[in-house]
Amino acid sequence: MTNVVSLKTKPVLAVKDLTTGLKIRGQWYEAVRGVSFEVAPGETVALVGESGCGKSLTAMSVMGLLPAKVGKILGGSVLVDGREMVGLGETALEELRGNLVSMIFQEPMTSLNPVLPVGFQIAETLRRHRRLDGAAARAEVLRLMNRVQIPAAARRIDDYPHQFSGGMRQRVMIAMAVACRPKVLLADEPTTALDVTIQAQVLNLIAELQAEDGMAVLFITHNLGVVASIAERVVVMYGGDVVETAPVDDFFARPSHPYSAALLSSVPRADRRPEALKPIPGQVPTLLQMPAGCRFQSRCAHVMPRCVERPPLFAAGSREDHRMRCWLGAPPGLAGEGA
Amino acid sequence: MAVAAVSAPKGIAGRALGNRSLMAGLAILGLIILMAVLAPWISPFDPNDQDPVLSLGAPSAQHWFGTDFFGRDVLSRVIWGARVSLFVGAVSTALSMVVGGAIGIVSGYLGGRFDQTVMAVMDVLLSFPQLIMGLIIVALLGANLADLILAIAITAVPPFARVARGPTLSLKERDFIEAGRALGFSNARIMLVHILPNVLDELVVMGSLWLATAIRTEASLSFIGLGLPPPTATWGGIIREGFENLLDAPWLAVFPSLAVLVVMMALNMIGDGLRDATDPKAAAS
Amino acid sequence: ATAQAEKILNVGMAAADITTLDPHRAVSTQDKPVMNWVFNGLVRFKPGSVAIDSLEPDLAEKWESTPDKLTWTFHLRHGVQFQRDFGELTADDVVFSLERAANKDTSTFAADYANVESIKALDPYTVQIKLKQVVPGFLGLVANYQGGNIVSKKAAEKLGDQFRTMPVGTGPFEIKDYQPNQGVTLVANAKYFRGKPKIDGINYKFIPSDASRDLAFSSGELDLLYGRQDQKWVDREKEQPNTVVDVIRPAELAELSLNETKPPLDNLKVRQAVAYAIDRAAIAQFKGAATAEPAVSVVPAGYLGTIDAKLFPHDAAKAKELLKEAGFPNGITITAIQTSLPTMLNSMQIIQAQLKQAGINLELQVVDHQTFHAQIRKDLSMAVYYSAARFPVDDIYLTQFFHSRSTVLTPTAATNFSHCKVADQEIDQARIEPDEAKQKALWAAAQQKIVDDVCAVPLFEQLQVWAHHTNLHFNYDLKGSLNLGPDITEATTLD
Amino acid sequence: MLAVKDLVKTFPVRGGFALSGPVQTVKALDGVSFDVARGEALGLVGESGCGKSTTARTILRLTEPNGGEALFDGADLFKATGADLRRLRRRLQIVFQDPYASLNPRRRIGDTLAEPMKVHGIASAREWPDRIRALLAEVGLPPEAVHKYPHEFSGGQRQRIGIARALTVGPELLFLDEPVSALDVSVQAQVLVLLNRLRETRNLASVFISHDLGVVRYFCQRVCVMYLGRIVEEGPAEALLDEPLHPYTQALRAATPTPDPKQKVTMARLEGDPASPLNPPSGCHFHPRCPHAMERCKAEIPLLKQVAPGRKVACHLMDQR
Amino acid sequence: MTDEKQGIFGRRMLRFVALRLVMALPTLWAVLTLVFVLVRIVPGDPALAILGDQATEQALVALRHRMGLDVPLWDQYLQFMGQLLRGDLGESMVRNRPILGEVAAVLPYTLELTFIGILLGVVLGLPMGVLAAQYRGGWIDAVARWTSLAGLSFPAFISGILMLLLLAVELPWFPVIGNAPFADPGGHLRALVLPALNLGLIMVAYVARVTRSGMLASLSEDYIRTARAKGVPARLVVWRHALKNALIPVVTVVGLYFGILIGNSVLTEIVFNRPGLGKLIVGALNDRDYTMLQGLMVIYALIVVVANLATDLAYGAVDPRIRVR
Ligand SMILES: Nc1ncnc2c1ncn2[C@@H]1O[C@H](COP(=O)(O)OP(=O)(O)OP(=O)(O)O)[C@@H](O)[C@H]1O
Ligand SMILES: Nc1ncnc2c1ncn2[C@@H]1O[C@H](COP(=O)(O)OP(=O)(O)OP(=O)(O)O)[C@@H](O)[C@H]1O
Ligand SMILES: [Mg+2]
Ligand SMILES: [Mg+2]
Repeated sequence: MTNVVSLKTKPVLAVKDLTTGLKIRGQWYEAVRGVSFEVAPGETVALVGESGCGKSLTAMSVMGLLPAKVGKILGGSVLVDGREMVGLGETALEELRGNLVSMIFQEPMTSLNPVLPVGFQIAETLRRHRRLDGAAARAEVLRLMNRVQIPAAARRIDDYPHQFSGGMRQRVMIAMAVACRPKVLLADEPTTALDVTIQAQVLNLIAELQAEDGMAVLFITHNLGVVASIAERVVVMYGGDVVETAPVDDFFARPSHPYSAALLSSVPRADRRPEALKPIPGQVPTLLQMPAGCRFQSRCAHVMPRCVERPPLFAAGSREDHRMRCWLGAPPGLAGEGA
Repeated sequence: MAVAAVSAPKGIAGRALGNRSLMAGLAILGLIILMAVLAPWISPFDPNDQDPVLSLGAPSAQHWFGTDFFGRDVLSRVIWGARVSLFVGAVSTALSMVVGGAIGIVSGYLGGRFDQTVMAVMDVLLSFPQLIMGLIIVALLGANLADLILAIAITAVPPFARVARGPTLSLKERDFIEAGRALGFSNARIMLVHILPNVLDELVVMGSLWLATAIRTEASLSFIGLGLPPPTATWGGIIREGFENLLDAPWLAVFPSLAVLVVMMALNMIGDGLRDATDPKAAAS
Repeated sequence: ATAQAEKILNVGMAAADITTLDPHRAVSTQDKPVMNWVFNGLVRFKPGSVAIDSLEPDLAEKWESTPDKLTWTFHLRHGVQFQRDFGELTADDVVFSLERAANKDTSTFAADYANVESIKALDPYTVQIKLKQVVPGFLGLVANYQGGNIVSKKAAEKLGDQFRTMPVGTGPFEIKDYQPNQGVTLVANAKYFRGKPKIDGINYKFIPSDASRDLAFSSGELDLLYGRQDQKWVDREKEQPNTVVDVIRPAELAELSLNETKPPLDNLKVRQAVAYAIDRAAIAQFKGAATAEPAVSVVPAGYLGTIDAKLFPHDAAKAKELLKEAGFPNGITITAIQTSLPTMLNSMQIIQAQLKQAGINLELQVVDHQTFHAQIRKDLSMAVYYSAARFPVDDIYLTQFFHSRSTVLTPTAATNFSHCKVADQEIDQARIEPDEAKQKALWAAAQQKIVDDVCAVPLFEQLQVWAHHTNLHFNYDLKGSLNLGPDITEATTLD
Repeated sequence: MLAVKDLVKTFPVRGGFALSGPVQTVKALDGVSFDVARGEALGLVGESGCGKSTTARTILRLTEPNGGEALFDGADLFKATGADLRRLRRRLQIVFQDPYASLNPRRRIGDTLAEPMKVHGIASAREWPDRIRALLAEVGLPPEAVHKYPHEFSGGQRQRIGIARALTVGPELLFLDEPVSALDVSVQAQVLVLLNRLRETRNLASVFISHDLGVVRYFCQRVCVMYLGRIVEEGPAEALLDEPLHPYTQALRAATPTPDPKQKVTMARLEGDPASPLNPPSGCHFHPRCPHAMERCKAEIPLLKQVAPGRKVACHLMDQR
Repeated sequence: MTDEKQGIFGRRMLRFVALRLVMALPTLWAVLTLVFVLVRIVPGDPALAILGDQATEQALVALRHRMGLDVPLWDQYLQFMGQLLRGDLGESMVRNRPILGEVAAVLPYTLELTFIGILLGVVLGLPMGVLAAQYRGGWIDAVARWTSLAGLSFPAFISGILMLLLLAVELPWFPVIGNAPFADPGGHLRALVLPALNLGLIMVAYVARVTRSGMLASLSEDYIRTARAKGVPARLVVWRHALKNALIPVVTVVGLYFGILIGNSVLTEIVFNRPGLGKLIVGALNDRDYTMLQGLMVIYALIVVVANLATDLAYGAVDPRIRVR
């Protein structure tokens, strides 16, 4: 049912109706519910939303890295370069991870193994996927370290992560991720823990690499400023649902979903005279208390009776490629029809 | 963060209640404690009744665990032994927990030279072989319940001090401790009211595991002749006596050892359960 | 090349280490068996026998005494060689040895020689000993036991402190090596005067853990085994294939000394109550008929002079009554310091249970063995459990345990823990009484007095228990050994 | 109200093993001076590790300063001891960044809020419940909160509790050490609105530490920009952010993303990492990363000088204008 | 930062080791003084130990004088310390042999026993802990838990005998007491297996437990996710990425228990009738051989100091963050 925005090129990452369950005290909850989006080669799509809305889970589902026993894909499909990832065995997944699709994480401090030299950690990817070894691997690692602008790479190749600053570690992570020229890069808040100046450098670096290799980048963040800076399209999540998806300009100009709009108006801006902030009242319900119907209903200024009854459908917003999941945008006749 | 948020609605107590390992462990331990308390009523024989005819009898319908050299009923002695062994184990562990915990917290919180010195002293204590330590303490004080407890407790002070010091070192950097200082709380208050409760978990977990060690230590000390004076039945003592007759009457050593094993198992389940219940990371699974 | 035929006897001993191998010092159970293998006396107990009338020539070919039994002349065997090339045995060595045995700085047994006036070498092969007064069982003092063991003068002087662990004698085996806490290695003395031993050596191993020792015997790693003195052990080992259990004399007499200076034990009635409360037969039953017998007197049975004394029968009711008479209707408490050594502690636990029946609470203060010895000698215990064998003449046992001279804390202290003094006169008189019948009567009187005064409650006699595999042949009739372990002689063989 | 002058703080840094002895010292604060007026919110911004938290901690005497002075209404904070210090502490309080670490997980909220009153003997025990209820209402929490433990609250709520705790002793100046950086935008907005209200109703002065220029602009009247233990620029928030003068402030401003696709962050402005305080560059600490660095910058430490009404900058470029 | 590449054995490292040893001196001194006082407070009498239970009081007094036991304690202490400073442990008071010689004769036995015990503990305990963590809640976890608990419940003297009964008598694979000399390596090793296993049993238990919890902690770390995201095979994720981090607490346990194990080896030495420090100390205790006890405690304390040092160095080997700079 969820119509996908038509793209100029064939998407290299296509997530369709992805539903991911989490087991909490013996019970399964839909932490990600029917999420769909696509990313074309060379494109950067930003996945935004508040903490706990399911951004990382979505990325983990794509990677097949859900926490064992407590996390499981309940439905939907994930196509990477045309290959179905859902249902693949662990060995097959290992083959693809770091190769076809890579990921970088938020915490550069903890995401590197503290007891292995950084060079070794970068080389592991090469060894696994490109069967490079010894001097060849080392040379390639050096090239990569230089490429991600780590100064004095030759000297630092055998250093350990603790000897690097946060920004440098994130560069190491990036080097690791792009070592095998993946088609898709999932970046899960890669700059959230960094200073703004370093953040700028890292964003720059990712953009450069993307331009070179034509990677598709799914950039997860909750910083709308970053979104504005780097993304071409935006996917907004709330409580496990995708609530809005739009080209970046259109999104900032005309946020359609009440949640998106509220989010935008609660960001204090450095470039303008401060206006009164309009915080969204209340807080995100936990997975265990998710209401039936629209998950944003309890905080929404425009809540209607049917929001309580059933979840809204995905519908076109102001433009064909700008869609949202809200009864507000639904054509009047659609009400009451099943999803 | 996100994970903590999920587990938030149910508190530590709630998680503890839901922890099967913890509950099972508590149930087993409860039964054993009950057995110890009810010893006078449930033990089939007087644990000190000797009978030369029954010397080293094999397990039978009458004497389930057999009889010892003196013809005493081993089951009855194991039941009675639970009293002393659990008491010795619990009190000595509690003692070392209190003393070691206090040393660890104060040392860790104050830090610096003081900390270094205290930890060096702990190393010294640790470097005394238990045998010598036990012998000296008992020789100095005599072999009675209080001294046995003291001897066992002293050997456990350094490990507890270490266990308490670790989290103290990281806790004292935590913001809520800083907040307390900013609010003008005294060091004593901070250590007692704010650090101790947070270190307590670790101490209790370690304590639950150490209890078994203490019971075993009692056996070792009694092996070198430093247990409680006869005829008091203790598990360690029974095991030691069993050792003398191991080839003729293995049941004598095996049954009390199994009793230790069961307690150990229970305490372990409690310890692991507590650890899971107090560790938010493990709570989700 | 010779290794293929080496016949080594492996002996397992229940001890962590020897105390000393100096024959004039050795008193511990683990030290004594080695004495017979290494040393000779002027005369010897027939191998396998502890009977004082079995004495036969050893280093002395023959001897004679004056009719008053005060002067003794010994004629030495010629050509006897000391071990480890310390030369031929001469009268000088004998004089040196006996004087050494009589000197309290070098010997534990000096007191036994108090009545020796002089020891003289008449010529290289003749020794004359003069006594101040008649010594009962004098030949025992020059037998291959304790002070009577003859050592090499040259070796003793040359080795100094090392003599303790590497002594030199004339016996069938010589000490090759001593490894502390592990064992003593002995090799055959090729020049042994009765001929080269048939086995090549002995590994005397200290294995303190009973179970391990038994297992090593079962696995064949040991040929000869020091056993545990109880019925179960004997029964179990007897079941094993190719195994012979040797239950041998002498017996150690276990007694409970009651300290007459500590209230309420200063009250005779209380001491009698203790005596009535104890059931000797039951204790012996615990220990097992094969290895223990109820005591007959305050000195071991079979010693020169021992009688069947009139001991208090077991009667708990009577004991209670006596306590009441003594003013303790609610019973009494006795605290005793006791060693943690299992066998001794076990006995005491039986006693504890028996006393309990009579309303006597025996509180045990268990300490390690050394502390026990130190503390009972400091007169700190109200009751002392002690088990001992001595030279089989009553005089020695009576003197050490019941003569006031031996009372603990006195300068002449030995092992009189009860502060017993009722029989001093009889003991002293008996020693100088030349008439054997009168002497025995005095000893009998002394025993009964001690029994009646309840200085000590005799408990049971404990025989020595060993086991060997059938491939070991002692080649003599093993009935006993004053040194508590089988003699290994030149005739002993190992298949 | 608060006047800080030439604040200096160094930390000894030890080598890998605990016993190797002091190896080097980190100069975390190198002559920091600023004032805060009653009711004013002063922003303190700068990169991670530049000494923002250390400034707050030394002024509050959570760590002892190595030099300088801090006068609070004329009372010297660094010389106060014992009862004086305790009295002063009631007037200065702090709220921390991490809402998870700043509350004792083992204490109910009620206890956490009552404790400071108990320690300082504020009101009688009977009055505490009412006071606590009032405080909770003030920070927007329901009265039932007193019976709950911290883990039963969301991050934003915990931050409110942290603020309420600071308020129990009735402070006049709050140090807010990145109070909203760990929070989601929507929650961040809630907390900022709350803080703003408190400032108005209680006439609270505050030192607001942050590295988010947007937040600082929203909350603060004046801003100090720190770099490696020194203040490099100071001025009214609006003016400073609209027209930053120091090259570092300019870089900071340019790198700060704004939710406007037309204003992408300028990425190439700043090369390299911030220098290590262990081994700071000579002269102007910023010179290795500065696009306008001159020879003079390497040798000479620029002083913080007034360049316009209310605006101070520490940069040699200013001399050339 | 970058000039840290001195390897583990740089000059700084040597300085560090030397510094640590110097820092240990006061501790050693404290231990020794304590021991000196304590052994003398324990009741008992070396003279009685030498002369045996038939000795008379007079003989005892004479011997005590000859042994110098009637000299004031202070003088004995000064003499002891003086001797130590000259690097001399003195002579055994009861056996009149140089203590160093006695120790040297048995130390190899104790060290090899402890080392092999620890090695067995690590070799068996590590995989056990890793598998238990990997299949948490599964049967391997249960087996590992029960074995390690059983290892902790049965005292060394019981497990030792049971082992002998099974593996030396019923199945005659190993000797009961055959402590073959070092000259016969085959026999020597065969005789070492059971005692080392017995001693190692406790170690298996501890190592398995610590490894398990270390692995559980480290498996939930972010870098594990990173490794998996790179496509590192599950096997390597566990055995390389996770285990290396989990080793840090294992090192602590091994270091901590090295001293304790040496102290505990006495029971094993008795049961398996091996020569060793433990037996020596029991002997010295039985004899109340003051000088020997003092000497042995010097050795013990030294071993503990060295073990602590080795632990710290091992930390550096497994954790680059705490490497000597
Ligand atoms: N291992 C897990 N066990 C239990 N719950 C989990 C686990 N991982 C995630 N969750 C829950 O799933 C939901 C979605 O989590 P997810 O990590 O995808 O959020 P997010 O959008 O990435 O948030 P953030 O911005 O904080 O990273 C949250 O409610 C979170 O608590
Ligand atoms: N206790 C300490 N021991 C050693 N160095 C310290 C200590 N506290 C702070 N430092 C150092 O002092 C410098 C300033 O630290 P501070 O925490 O004040 O920075 P900050 O500006 O608050 O950074 P952030 O934005 O990361 O909170 C840093 O280099 C830090 O490493
Ligand atoms: Mg996330
Ligand atoms: Mg900070």
